Amino acid sequence: MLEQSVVYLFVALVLIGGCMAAFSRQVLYAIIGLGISLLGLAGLFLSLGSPFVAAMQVLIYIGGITVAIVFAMMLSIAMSVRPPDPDVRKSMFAIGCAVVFFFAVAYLIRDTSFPQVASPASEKAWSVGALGHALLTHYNLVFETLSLVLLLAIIGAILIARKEKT
Amino acid sequence: MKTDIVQLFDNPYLALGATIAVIMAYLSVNAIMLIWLERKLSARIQRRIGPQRGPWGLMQQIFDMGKLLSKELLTPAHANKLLYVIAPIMVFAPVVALSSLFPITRTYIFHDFNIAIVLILAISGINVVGIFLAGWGSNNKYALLGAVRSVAQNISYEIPLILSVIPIVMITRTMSLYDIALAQSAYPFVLVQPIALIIFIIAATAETNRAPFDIPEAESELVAGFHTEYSGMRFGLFFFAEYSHMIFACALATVLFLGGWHGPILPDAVWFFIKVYALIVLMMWFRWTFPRLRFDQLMKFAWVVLVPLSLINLLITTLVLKLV
Amino acid sequence: MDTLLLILLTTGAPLACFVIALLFLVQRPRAAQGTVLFGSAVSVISAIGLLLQGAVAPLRFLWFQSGGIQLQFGFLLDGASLMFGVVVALITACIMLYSTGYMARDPGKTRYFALLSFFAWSMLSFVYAVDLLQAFIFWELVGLSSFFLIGFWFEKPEAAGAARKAFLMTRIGDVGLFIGILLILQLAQSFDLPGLLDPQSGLATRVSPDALNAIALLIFIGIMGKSAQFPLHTWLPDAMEGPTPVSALLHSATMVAAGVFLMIRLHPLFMAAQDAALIVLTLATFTAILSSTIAMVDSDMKKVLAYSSISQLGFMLMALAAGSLFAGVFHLITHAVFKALLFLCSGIYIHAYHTNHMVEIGRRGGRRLKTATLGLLIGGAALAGVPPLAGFWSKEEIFAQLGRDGFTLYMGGAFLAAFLTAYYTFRMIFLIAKPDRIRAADDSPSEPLAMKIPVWLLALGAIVLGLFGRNIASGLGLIAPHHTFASMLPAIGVVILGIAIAYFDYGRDNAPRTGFIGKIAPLNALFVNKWYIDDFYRVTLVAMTHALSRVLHWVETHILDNNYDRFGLGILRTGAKSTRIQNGWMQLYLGWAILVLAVVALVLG
Amino acid sequence: MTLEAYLIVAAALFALGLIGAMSHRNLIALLIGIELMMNAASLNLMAFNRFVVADPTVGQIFVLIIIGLAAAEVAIFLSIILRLYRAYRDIDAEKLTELSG
Repeated sequence: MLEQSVVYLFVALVLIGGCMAAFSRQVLYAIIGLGISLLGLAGLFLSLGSPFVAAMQVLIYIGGITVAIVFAMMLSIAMSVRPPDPDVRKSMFAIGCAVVFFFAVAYLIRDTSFPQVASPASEKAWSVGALGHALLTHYNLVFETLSLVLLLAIIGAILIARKEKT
Repeated sequence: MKTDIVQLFDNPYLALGATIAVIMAYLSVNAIMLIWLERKLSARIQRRIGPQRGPWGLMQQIFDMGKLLSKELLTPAHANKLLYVIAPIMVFAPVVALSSLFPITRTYIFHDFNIAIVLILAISGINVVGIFLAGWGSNNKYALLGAVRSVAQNISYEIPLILSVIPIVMITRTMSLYDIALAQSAYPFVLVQPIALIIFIIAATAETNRAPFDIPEAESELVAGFHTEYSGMRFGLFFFAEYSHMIFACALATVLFLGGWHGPILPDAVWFFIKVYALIVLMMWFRWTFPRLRFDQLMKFAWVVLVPLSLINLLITTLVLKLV
Repeated sequence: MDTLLLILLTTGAPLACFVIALLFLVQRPRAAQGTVLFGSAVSVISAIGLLLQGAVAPLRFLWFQSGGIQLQFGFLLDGASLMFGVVVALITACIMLYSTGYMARDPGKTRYFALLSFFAWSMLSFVYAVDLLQAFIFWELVGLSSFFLIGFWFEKPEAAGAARKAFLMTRIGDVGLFIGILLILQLAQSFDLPGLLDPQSGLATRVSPDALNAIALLIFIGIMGKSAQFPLHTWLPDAMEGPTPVSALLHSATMVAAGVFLMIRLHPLFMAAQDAALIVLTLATFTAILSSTIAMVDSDMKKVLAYSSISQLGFMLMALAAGSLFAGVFHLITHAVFKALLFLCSGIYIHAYHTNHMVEIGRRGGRRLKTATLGLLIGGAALAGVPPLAGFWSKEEIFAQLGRDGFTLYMGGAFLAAFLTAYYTFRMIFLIAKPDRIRAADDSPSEPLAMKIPVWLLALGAIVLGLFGRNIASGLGLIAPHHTFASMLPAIGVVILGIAIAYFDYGRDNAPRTGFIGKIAPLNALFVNKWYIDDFYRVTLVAMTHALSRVLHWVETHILDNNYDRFGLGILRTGAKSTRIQNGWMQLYLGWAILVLAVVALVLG
Repeated sequence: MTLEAYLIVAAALFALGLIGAMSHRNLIALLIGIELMMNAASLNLMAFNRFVVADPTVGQIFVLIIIGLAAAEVAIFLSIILRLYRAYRDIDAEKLTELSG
């Protein structure tokens, strides 16, 4: 019961944060909303039985990505600038699209019967060790590719963002 | 054998609440004591006497607390109210949440967690957001500049911090703090990983924004950095947070490098705290000994010295482990 | 030597030369000329080698297979193809050699020789083809290369027009041919020629006579186009616009011969389709007479030769339709030789005097060109059927066949055509070699050696080839019928009569120099105007086409254009409207994409 | 919670991200919307992995890779934002229209 309510709390965090991110005109609030939403998501991951991914979510998304976004915001938006008035038609269109999409997907989910496994995988199989083993054996190529992508991203980001010597 | 205190209770959430209460209490008292210690120590280093109220000046902190609690909580005119209020809590909260993971004794621990190190590294990053919110929410240019610096510094020093922890994980093949401490029954890892310890201490000092890495709150440049506009108990929370972070970092160093509770004759908990406070004294010693770095030197030190050094250390550790 | 290697050399050498010449030697005409000549020589030698080896089993290579139908490429090496292959290769080689003189100063020499080589390749491959579809492909390539060569001087509007006309007329025939081939495919599920023509299990044994007649007639339409039979013959005289060696090639061994050769190939089919054969016979006889009458009155030397070709082709088809494969093949071969000879001689005159007009050539001293005049005499005599030259023997076979099978009426037609042939041939000879007066002003024109050698060779062939009838018959696996002198008498008589009248009209001193036909005005007008066939076409087909195109033009401008304009404007307006969704506003694109996704989800889900 | 409940939450999160990505003019807000959508995908993968797939690691590895790629993507995106800001003094998506003729 209590556990259920904690999960619902996480869901609420996800959705409230998402709403903040989606509807707030202040970029900073949107970032905070993103942080809250991601935190809730980490909680959901925990409830889905993967503390490691949850921790990684917090470490990289909140500790890294959110902070980086905040940093970029500080460098690119003056604090005193008022956000521009929203374009009502645009927002309406966006909300319309999202609502239609949501209900379409909800309809699909309701109509589909997923072939669920009888019992969820055991805790042991979910351990970090198995994960690491899989990453370095079966998914080795993906892992290496990812590291290469990250390297390139770093180099690219530096190249793009550095000041040109004039 | 180890016993999770949490599991001694019928209701785990109640246990969690109780744990948090205990930790909060401990951290509060401890912060007061550390402030006293630091003032005394600095006075000693500077050949002064330091606080005088009460026996050995101990009452000075009680009075200061009273002053902070009774002060009016001012909010700057154009501040962003929500952020301004949330920020100190966000800075303080992660420490509280994570302190329960430390194995203080061989038998009784609050909670053993198989990926504790990842969790600690992950959640301790959140306080950066708090600092930033404080700086932005104050609507003050000194605060904002301090926050920007703080964020940059924290991001940069987090990398060598993580890299210096990884060798320990590689040696012990576990991420549970209890198991790591247990693995050091023969000798503490400082003997095999001295460079990692040094990097860890430096990075941790920077993470806690303490001198000589206290650029974000450099008095001479930025008044007081991100908490310039804070007063009363909100300011006090930042203060608490700083000392809590110190304890937290030193406890982590103790578990990872100094063998945790291991030690002859004395009980486990005593050994643990002796090591933690020794490290805290070391960090205080730094503060009053080394001059403050310039900001660009600070960043350069992280990226040019610490990161490569920790990478080399990691590489050597890998090679040695592979060969042995 | 290996048969496969030989056949590959025979057909492949011209193709290789064509490719080499066009790819590498455009700037070096002499090298191109040499390469092509060499290729031609290789082709001749290997073709002769093949002939000496004798008939062998067909070589087949699977091209692809679809369902039960196999499409093959390969070589059918029986008597007809072996002998005619040698003729084609030899005559092509002669004409190439001749062209080195005739086209010596032409700027497009490389193109010319390359195309000649290409022509040789397509004709040879057609001759040796084992598969009906393969034959059709090369049949079309023969048409294509003659289109190129007739229009070789494409900067001349007449040449370009003639090329177009030739291409379109033959294409009309090819439609019929193609439909016939498809019918064969549908009925026999096979394109394999030996299989189709097999006397035990071939097409003829399996299909109803009506279908067989239909197929034969459809194929004959193709032959009609290719071999210039009435009513599709009008392209051939126009095709004289090409260089004269090309005309020689076209009329002797390649283009028009392809039609006859197809009939030779499918001879059993035509023999099984009696009604169709009768129609062929009728049309061929009519063509032979028709074209001979036109040749009687035309003054253009090449046109006379062209009409004579049409009539001789008619003779061949008559022979084949009447049932004698041997007579057809024999006349095809002899005709190839003496017609090439005649054209080459005419080419020498044209080369020297730059005119096609026979009276003009004669008056400018054409007979001083010894080789040409001698060749003209021999070739003309062979064409007319003067014994014992080649043409006499092969025509005699035709007469004999017609007489044997009791086609009396057709035999009468054949004799009439033979009489006319002798008449117009010697009219031509007399006009050139015995002019009423000679303008002495011209310099003595030269005859290049390269042009003389082929003439000698072919003249030799025209003289002796008639004596090899038995060998040709045995090459085909037949026995040449025996002829008594008495049976030859009518043919000889007809020829002598023709020559005599020609002498009376043109040859003797103080001859009137107008044909006897000139006295019968309506006939003369009919012949001079080529039986009004071109005019008929102009009045009917062309005028109808023009009228139709005027109607269509009106429909186009008044009905279609307006609506197209409206349609176009509508699209423009739609575009202008729809640019709003293409406004660079990425978020809108995202929205539409998601909406579409949602719709897809709803529809599929 | 059932699998369907998780999926619905993910769909809702995705829809919110969509609104964020579509209605904002600020590039950073746009990026936030995109991040939300990616996380919705992560949640889907985790949920499916827990309830549907027999192999327990694959979904987690998926999510880890998504996180890694998101980090790379954010790095590039932010550097572009900084560059744009230096060049135009603005990061309003509707004002960066130099290419639209």
